Amino acid sequence: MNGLGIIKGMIETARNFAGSYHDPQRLTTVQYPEQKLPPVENARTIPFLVFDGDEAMAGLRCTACVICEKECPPQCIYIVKDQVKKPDYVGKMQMQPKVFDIDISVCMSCGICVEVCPFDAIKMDQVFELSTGDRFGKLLLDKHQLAKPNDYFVKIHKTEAGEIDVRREEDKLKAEAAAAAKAAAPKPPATPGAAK
Amino acid sequence: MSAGAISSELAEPAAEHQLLEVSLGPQHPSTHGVFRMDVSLDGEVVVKLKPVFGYLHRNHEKIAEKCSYLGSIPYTDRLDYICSLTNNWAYAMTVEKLAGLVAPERAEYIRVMLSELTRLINHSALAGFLLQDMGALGTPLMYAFREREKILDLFESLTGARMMCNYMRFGGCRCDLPPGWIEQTRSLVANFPSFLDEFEALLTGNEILLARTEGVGVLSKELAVNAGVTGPMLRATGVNYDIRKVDAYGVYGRFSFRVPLGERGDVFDRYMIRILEMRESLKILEQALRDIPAGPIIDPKAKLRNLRPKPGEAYGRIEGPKGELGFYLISDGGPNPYRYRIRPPSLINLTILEDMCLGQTIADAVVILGSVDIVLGEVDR
Amino acid sequence: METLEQIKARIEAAAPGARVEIVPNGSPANQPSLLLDAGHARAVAQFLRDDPALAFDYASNATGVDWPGKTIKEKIKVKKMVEGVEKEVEEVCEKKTPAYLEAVYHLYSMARKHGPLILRLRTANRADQVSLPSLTPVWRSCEFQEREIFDLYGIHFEGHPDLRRILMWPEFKDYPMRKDYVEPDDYEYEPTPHDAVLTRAREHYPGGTPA
Amino acid sequence: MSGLDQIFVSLAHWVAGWFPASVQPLVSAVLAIAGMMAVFGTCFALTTIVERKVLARMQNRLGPNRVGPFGLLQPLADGLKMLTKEDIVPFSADHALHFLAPLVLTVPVWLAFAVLPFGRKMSAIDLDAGILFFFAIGSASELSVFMAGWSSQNKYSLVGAMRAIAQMISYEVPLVLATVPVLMLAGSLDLNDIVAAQGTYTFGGLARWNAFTPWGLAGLLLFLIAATAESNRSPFDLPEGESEIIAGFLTEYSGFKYALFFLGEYLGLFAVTGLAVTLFLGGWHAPFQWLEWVPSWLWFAAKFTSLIFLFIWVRATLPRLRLDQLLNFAWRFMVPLSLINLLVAAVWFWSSAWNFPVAAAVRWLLCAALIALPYHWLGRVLRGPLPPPRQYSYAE
Repeated sequence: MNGLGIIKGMIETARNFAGSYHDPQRLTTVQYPEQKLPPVENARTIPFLVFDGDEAMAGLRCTACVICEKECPPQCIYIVKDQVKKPDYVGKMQMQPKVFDIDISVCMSCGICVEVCPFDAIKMDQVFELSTGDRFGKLLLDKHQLAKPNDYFVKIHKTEAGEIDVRREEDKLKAEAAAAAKAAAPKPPATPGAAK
Repeated sequence: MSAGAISSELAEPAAEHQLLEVSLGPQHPSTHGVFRMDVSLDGEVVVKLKPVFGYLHRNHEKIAEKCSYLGSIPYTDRLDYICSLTNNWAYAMTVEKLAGLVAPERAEYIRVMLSELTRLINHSALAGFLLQDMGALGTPLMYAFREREKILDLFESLTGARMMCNYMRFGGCRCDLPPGWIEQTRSLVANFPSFLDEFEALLTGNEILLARTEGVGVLSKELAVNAGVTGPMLRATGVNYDIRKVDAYGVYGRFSFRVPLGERGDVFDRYMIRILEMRESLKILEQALRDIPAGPIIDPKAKLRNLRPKPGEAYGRIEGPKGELGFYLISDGGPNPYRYRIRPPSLINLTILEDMCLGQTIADAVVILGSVDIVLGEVDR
Repeated sequence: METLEQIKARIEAAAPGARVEIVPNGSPANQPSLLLDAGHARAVAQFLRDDPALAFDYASNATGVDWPGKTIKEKIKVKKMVEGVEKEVEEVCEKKTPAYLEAVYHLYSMARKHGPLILRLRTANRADQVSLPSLTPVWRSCEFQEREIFDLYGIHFEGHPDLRRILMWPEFKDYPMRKDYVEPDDYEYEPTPHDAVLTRAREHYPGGTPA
Repeated sequence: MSGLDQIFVSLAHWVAGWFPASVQPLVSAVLAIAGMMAVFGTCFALTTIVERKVLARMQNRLGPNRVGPFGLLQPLADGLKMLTKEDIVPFSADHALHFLAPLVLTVPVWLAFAVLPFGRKMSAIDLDAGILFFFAIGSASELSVFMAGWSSQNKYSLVGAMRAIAQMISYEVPLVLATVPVLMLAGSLDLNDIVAAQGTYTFGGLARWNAFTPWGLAGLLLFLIAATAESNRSPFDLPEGESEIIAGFLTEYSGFKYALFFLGEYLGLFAVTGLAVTLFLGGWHAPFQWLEWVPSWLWFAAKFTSLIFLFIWVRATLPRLRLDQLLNFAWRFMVPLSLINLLVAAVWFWSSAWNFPVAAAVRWLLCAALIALPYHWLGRVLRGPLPPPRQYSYAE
């Protein structure tokens, strides 16, 4: 019990005490409301719906295919299909959701809905100040509150959004080229037995 | 002044009614979660100690039977919520065994790196909590958490979340390493040893720590093996059993690292083994960072959504920071697993808690529980 | 580690009268298991642990599995007299697979460092004869796991030092992990009920959910 | 020099002058009391915030800085919180004892400040048996701790109270034994005489404090260790070992009674630190002769704060001892060492004639050896046979 170990420990805390005044390595506290850490690109909190163009409900990419509602582990997505169809970015007629609710008090921000969505319609947001005054109701976000423009999506997830936009442009060009080719080519003569 | 001498001095046989029945927990500052120990004390010495579980039981296995294979992965983050990536890996590996999928090279290297980073987090946080139980008011814990923050930032930039990573899939990983991630990891691995030296300077020579941990909670080799104790607790007793070496799963066979073994199996050995294991993990990380290949990170054949493995069963296990974490899946051909079982290392390591605590004082019982390293999310499932 | 057949032979040699079967495993993980009869289970386990060549000193995992009987519709050819003419007729008959509860043990050897040997013990049926010999006296690691199997499946382990519920509270009656377990309708008010929860919400609050 | 030095004394006389002669002693007493309570009240408030900030800095964080500039209004906020918090008294508790325990702790601790000399001619009462008075008052805290522990009818409180009694009594002995050499060499129990005995300066201008003699240094260390144990601070905070027995005897206290317990604990710490400064660090004397012009009470404050920083520093670093180790440490290490310290002080006094340089060095070394060897030997005996050094084998 000769006390040398204790003295060595005390020197260690003294070094930290002095270090925390000048060594940036030692003092890593970020004083939250005033200073904020820069958002990390891959970060994910709760999902949001992406819409193209400027008018939210018209530009919604979601085609109410309810894959995300089935795959969501805690079952917090609730979709009602709307029979009225509208053309999507390649002109194909797609359905749209009449009701699209996400219960963010149940959502565990796992991001599986983003992975399984075939239309890139739902992406993970980075907003984490989600507390509301009212415990009931305010935590069920409907499609109006969930919808956010595509350039917001480009702002927060640059690389991922970039790839998706490039792919969508190509599809659009291919679709227009196909449509143009179909319209330009004379209607083929009614080949006999066409209705095979 | 070993612990043995204490028990003989203090523990005169007390009449039954003189025992002080105390229930440590579930609301207690040092039970690492909602865990209760019904302790009966004779003065300060523990005479009987019965652990009680179930306060955090949400029947994760029943939920998994109703969920698809993909849907269970985010739930595995919530098992041992300090090391979410090793839980993911154990589950993904078992599903790969069940469905016959193989992860590409790059994904295996990323898995090894992430699980070794998780081991660093777990062991440093544990050393901090152990000292917190001994009464050092948060200083070691804050140093450990300062290092842990850097690793959590790496996880956030890769997987999107600090603790609930939900990153591994059966057949590989969800997304590739962002640019600059490997350089960040390399710099972290470079100056992590300075934290370990500082930690050892603060603690390992400290007389009070030696007095509080030497000869406390001794565990014999035979009892450890028979009671199924695994992980650092087992290696502290001297048994050479590390699943990374035994099964050499993933690409662990390609890395050269050593397995530290203790001698006496008391609390100090367990603390010291974890510190030495951190140094070994750093070696593995250096080698993995040096020769990680390029290439795809997920097996294209792996179907995410409705994976329906052929009827059969599979048991996969990995060397988690707390011990052998195993998953036992039975599939009946449907989209949901027929039976989904987790082998919780924390729960099984608690089997011999009473044997270690008898005859010690209540202050030791708290320190022994701290050295067992349990997380109630995994114990109660 | 020897192949399963060799182990089976050695077990039958060591524990006379023990009926051992090899249960194949369909998944590519090729982990077939040994089905033991309940009577000789403890003796076989003792042999597996103490035999120097096998040395299975570490029971890593003990799991409960519930197999309720399934009714399988099978088409079998049967000869039947149809209007006096001998004819092959396909007939659909229902066959019920046997219903039982099962305890699966994964054994490893820390001394020899060899792989999983899987033992399966099956109860007579799922209703009254649900008792199995406990392997805790052989491997202490099964203590908590067998208590959990008793708690969630209802398999009664004889010879277990301290068989009581481990996860559920002592007064809980049913066995939650069985396939035919019905969750109690402990519906509490949910702030944002929708979909399946909405229907249950309407049963409990016909007048509309309280604000 | 004496203007600034005696500023408080002259201020007190000036105010006392307003009153008729018959009532003047009462007024000056009230002034002294008011001054001490004001100074040590704010010192308590400051220490709570300084302790949290210094602890935080040692743990690489910032510490409270939200309430007021640099967090200086934090004690005000804590005080208000404690006042507004509901004061829960368990139903089965012994209400009278439960209510009295904090009072029994804080009231005697204020009395202990009466005898401490804060500056030249600045001690409230000039008792010729000052130390005796101090230790008599100091032992009242054990009673209050046990009252709190027993009256809360809570298992953790009972265990905490039993620990507190064992610890405080067994550390009272080395505390008193460590002061005996000082009394012997100063030749009087009066604190002012003890400070005066340390007033002279050696040839190099260095003050003759007791701490610069080997027995004084050992006495100071023993005194500080015993003082940490007396005031239930870090390596010996077993009575309220949070991680084992929740908050020990404080478990069932909330609201202002809890704050009173904290006040009592900190005042106990201040009193014992003041005594350590007076006995070993030369009270209000300056360390060097050419620094005599600095007012005496400022020297007392400087030494006082440095010792408080030492206590906080120890609290940040060391884990807690176990109860049996604590008692063995007291009885098998501290008490024999303080007795040997008496012997060393006697040898120092006997050899006081060797004052030319070489002999003084020999004298110093002789006494230092006389205290160091038993220190090492007792340490070896306390730890018992050294266990073989642990080596960790590595398996490939």
